[in-house]
Amino acid sequence: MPRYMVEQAGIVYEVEVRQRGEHDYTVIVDGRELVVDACAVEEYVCSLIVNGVCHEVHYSQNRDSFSLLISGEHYELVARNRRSRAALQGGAGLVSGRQLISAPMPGRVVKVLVEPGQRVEAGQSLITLEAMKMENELRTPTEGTVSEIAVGEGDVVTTGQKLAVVE
Amino acid sequence: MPRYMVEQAGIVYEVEVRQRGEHDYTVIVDGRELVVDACAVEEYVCSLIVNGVCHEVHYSQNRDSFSLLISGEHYELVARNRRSRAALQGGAGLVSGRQLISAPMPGRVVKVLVEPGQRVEAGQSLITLEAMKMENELRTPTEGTVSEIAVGEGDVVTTGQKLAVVE
Amino acid sequence: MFKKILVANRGEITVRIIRACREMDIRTVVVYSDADRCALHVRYADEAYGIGPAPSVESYLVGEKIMEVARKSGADAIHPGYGFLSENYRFARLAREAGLVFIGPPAEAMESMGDKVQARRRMLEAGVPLVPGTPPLEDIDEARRLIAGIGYPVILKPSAGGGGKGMRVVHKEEELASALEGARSEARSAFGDDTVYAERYVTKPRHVEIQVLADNHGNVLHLFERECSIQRRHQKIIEEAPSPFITEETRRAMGEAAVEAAQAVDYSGAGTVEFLVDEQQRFYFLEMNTRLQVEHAVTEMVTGVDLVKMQIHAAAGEPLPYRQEDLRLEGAAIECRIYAEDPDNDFLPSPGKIVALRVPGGPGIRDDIGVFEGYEVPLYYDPLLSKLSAWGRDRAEAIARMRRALQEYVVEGIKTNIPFHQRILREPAFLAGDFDTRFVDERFLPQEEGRPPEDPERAVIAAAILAYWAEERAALKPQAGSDRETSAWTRAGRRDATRRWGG
Amino acid sequence: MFKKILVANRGEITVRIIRACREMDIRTVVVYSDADRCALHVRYADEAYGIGPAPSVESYLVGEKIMEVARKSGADAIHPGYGFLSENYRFARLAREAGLVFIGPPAEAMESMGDKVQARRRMLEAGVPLVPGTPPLEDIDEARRLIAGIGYPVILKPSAGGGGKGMRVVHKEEELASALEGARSEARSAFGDDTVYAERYVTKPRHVEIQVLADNHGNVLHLFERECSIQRRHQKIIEEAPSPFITEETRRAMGEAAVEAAQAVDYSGAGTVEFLVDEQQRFYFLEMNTRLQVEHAVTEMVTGVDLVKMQIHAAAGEPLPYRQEDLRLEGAAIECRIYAEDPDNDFLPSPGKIVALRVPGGPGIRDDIGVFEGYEVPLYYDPLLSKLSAWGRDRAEAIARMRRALQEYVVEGIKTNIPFHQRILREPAFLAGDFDTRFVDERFLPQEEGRPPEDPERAVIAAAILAYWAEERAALKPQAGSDRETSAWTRAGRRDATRRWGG
Repeated sequence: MPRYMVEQAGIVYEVEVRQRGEHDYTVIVDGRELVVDACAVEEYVCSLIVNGVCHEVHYSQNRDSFSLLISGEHYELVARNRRSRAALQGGAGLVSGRQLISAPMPGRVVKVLVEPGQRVEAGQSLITLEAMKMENELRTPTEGTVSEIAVGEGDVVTTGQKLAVVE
Repeated sequence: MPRYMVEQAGIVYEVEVRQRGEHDYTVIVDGRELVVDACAVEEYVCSLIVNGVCHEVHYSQNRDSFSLLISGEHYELVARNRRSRAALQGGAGLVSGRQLISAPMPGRVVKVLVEPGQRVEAGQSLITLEAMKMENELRTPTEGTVSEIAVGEGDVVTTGQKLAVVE
Repeated sequence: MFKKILVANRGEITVRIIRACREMDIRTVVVYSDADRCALHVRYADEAYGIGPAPSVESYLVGEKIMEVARKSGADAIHPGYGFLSENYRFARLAREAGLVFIGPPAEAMESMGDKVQARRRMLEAGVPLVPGTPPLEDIDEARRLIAGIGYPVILKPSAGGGGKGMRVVHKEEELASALEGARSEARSAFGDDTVYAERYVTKPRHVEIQVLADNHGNVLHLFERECSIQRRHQKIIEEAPSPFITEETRRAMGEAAVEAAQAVDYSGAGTVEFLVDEQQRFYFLEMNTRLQVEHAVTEMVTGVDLVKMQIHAAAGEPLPYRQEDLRLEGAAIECRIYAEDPDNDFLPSPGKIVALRVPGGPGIRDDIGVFEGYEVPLYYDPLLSKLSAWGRDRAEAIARMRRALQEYVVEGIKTNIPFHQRILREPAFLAGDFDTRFVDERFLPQEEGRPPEDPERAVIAAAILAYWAEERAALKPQAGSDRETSAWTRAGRRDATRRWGG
Repeated sequence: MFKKILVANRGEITVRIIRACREMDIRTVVVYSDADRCALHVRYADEAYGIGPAPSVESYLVGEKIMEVARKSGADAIHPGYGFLSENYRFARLAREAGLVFIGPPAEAMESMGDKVQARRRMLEAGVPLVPGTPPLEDIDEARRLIAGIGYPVILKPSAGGGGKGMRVVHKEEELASALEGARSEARSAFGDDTVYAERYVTKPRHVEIQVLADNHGNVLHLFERECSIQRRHQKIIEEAPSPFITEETRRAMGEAAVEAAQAVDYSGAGTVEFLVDEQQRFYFLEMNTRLQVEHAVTEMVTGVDLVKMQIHAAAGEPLPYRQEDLRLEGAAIECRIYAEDPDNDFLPSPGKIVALRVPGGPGIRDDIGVFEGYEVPLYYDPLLSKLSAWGRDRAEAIARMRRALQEYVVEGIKTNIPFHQRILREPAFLAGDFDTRFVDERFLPQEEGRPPEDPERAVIAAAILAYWAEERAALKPQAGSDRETSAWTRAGRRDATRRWGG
């Protein structure tokens, strides 16, 4: 029986999933048994019927991490098979003292406001990124020294691309 | 330069396609040169700009045969590279004396009205097929003898599936 | 007000009713057959329960299964939609006996109007006009006298008959004697009975219907008419409000007659009284539909009244919030029924998977759809995919909007009758309002046959380009020749991405 | 009437204008940048021409390139939409000098209203109310006297200043002396100039604007107001008509003031006069937008007037087809702007590919979209994807419809502000009409922060099921682990197909 540790907003739930039929499941959440009918109706959309109640779930998935949108509510969860729950408890955490500043969205680098080797304060702007007529200042969450600037002015970057490192 | 023989409603056009850029083409239809910008915007939809005039083309394709819908007009065409135009001129034609009756749509066989070996007249109903609350009688276009009935009552069939043969 | 309504239906009408409930903060329960687990109505509902196999006779038509879901879910009312059990008075009774509110008229009204003979009798008593007819005609002299009271033209019909056999249209008295003789002899040989009667022959008949709304307190309103004469094989395909044909005087008289019809059977909720209207604007009762109508949206658009909400309010025992004088006809509305059928191939049904879908929008457009992209249209049910409606300040604007909305509508993977609607909406006789119920079958379709498509050159260019892409694709990936997924689109998309990010 | 109109814009507003033209049987020409070849406006137009690189300054903002397309295509008029060149009077002049009709007001009216100082002067002359103010205050006695003429509260502002520095709100006369002293000293140290003046302080300001419509024959109408106080960082996000706040008397007075404003600059076409309204229903001119407004749809829904068609008719020299008394406010309408931005992450823009799209429909819903499924939202332009509008017989019904339409709206692949709209539309203060322009930033967003999402259990179940599917998939096809195309959906679809055809 597949068992999952599901974390949402700091709370960990133990969930067992038993497939009964094509769409039919029994799902046990922290010991409570639910009748679930789950059906993948579109790419990135699944329809759940939990004890008769319908939920349309919009999701994106990145390995164990799920980003869900249900009736306008946004949820971020991590779901792992029990076998790998040690990893969940270990946590990802931040490598203290080293901050990777990456692009939160695709855009164009309008300005690079600091230089490698420069000392920066927490909250100081490092780079101005423009997308869709808006300029967005990207800041360092911690103080430190800029150890790397990975982009130049005018560069077009994609989501998640490394922009700078502060140590 | 790719040249095509395109047939539409019995008329054959000679068409040359020269790609100039990513979306840019020169298309020569029976000697007349046109500036064409062609862009595949969605699956089964392409956007053409011919000498500045926009056309949204909805298409389905089966080898050399194209079924197009443009501004509510329906077109059936065959387009072949000149190398294989002999085949076009040969024509598919009907194997005279042998009629394959196939399903024009998915549905359920409600009634089989004839038996193998039975003599039928042109226009006589062979099979009643039901789909979406409508019963549709499938008829033989020519007279002859039923040489085969490939389905039984209650069968669910898909488009193009063989139902019967009249010889 | 109700807390939870069970909608005993599927498809676009179930979505429509869920929308009304949601706007009223009422929870919805739906039922689904095995073919409908992923259907839109299940996704939109608050609760959903399976009721068995795909064929309706084993699921949507089984009253007991639906009552079981009502009990299980704790619903306090049932909305039947249209079709399925909506005009089944036994089901209405079953629901009421179980302590549920059936959102519809009293079972007695449904029964009266469901039986055509009883309905005619009730209407006659209530003074609602019926097509004038005679008793059986004994001899030519009596026939002359009786028919003079009706007026020519008349149609002679065998009492025992059906299917058009033995019928004769008589345009003037001089033709009567020979027509009567012919009708008699044909009736005798066809049915073994030569009894014949006459009915006024309605030339160029229009199908015009009146929407009525009644509460449980004796109030009955009409919400004007809908013109439904654009039909193919007796199936309505385009409806409008108001009718481009009837006068203000006829409108008022028909409205009053419809209210009388509803009152005669102690009606409650929404209903439709259907009439035939002749060239002289005389109108005759056809039948009353004791349920919501497919084409209710056009009435909603010209009156601003939400008919489904009104049904629910009336069923909950609330008095109607309007008086007749509060209701006004604003502008004009038109509806096109979008069917999964192939207009270029004798309107054969076209179930299958919708691989691309884009619905029109913008000013004055309303779309009531029951499907979505990626949905497989099942072959078990009605082929109605969606109802597209357009409103305009006048009929010309409503039609212009409908025309451009149809042009925007994209349904790929199955055939639809959208091109057919586009052609009707360009037809001069339609635009002039010059049509009757036989227009499509007798005037429009015959003239369409064999019409060559306009502007073949654009199609020739498109086919050549598509053939070129197919060759290019085959040259690039020889192993993926038959794979539709590796389409030119994917390829072009990838190229675009490269170029965009590179530049 | 024009034969061919060039729409010098992109996105949803270009689609909107094409729709109006198509309904009027006018051909449309559009322009597109390299990023927009496959955009919806190009697909909907009759003709399209490329005008260069993606950045607007190299394409949509280059008047000469657009004039070149107008010449080449033989267009006889230009519609500028909104944004880009729509308020550029030099472009309007350029077009007119080339013999084209610019669909907008005279260049002189655009110039007058574009210059804020000139605009205030013209409005003062025309008797349109402005926020009352004083000349520079010499001393405390003069200040007392001048401010008594305005009424408290007032705000003291440094003449040289900006950015909030040196400003002081004064609620009653007793506070004046010390506030004036403080403002002076702060102004002196900030700007080296201690000149200070006073202006009436608008408490709880509402942004309410009046739609006007004028022809070339001196007729000016107003089409009532739009309430636009729901703003985030001075950007409107939700608009309504009518305003739930102003009285019938204020409505009439504002309408008249707006007509006077338009007359003062010899206005023609559609325009909007923006006002601030205070708690006492006093209103003050802010500015006039000499173009179509993003939120024009709500006015169209409550009046039935197609504003884009009216612009075109007026530009063609036709007189307005309505008199003021022909126009009535029917029901209520609300619009939500759907942006590609992430409300759960500080509203960061979210360009990218739309992998799934389903727009809402049904009664009272209008969607004006500029994108389609499979479209890659480019990062070069405004993040406005669509405008969703709802009409109801009253405000409560319009809001209820909007709420259920937002619930139906599906945009996958990029983030949108749809959930944000859903939360605002559940907020009691919004429902009660109790808000001002600072509502979102100062009351709503702070209270939203850190709010835990409701009903986490459903999410936990969903995540477990999705994790289970991912494992199953990986077990079935170990090589396709990272391939999003081989989704559970495809798999489920295949299974369904098998079962359906097998049964």
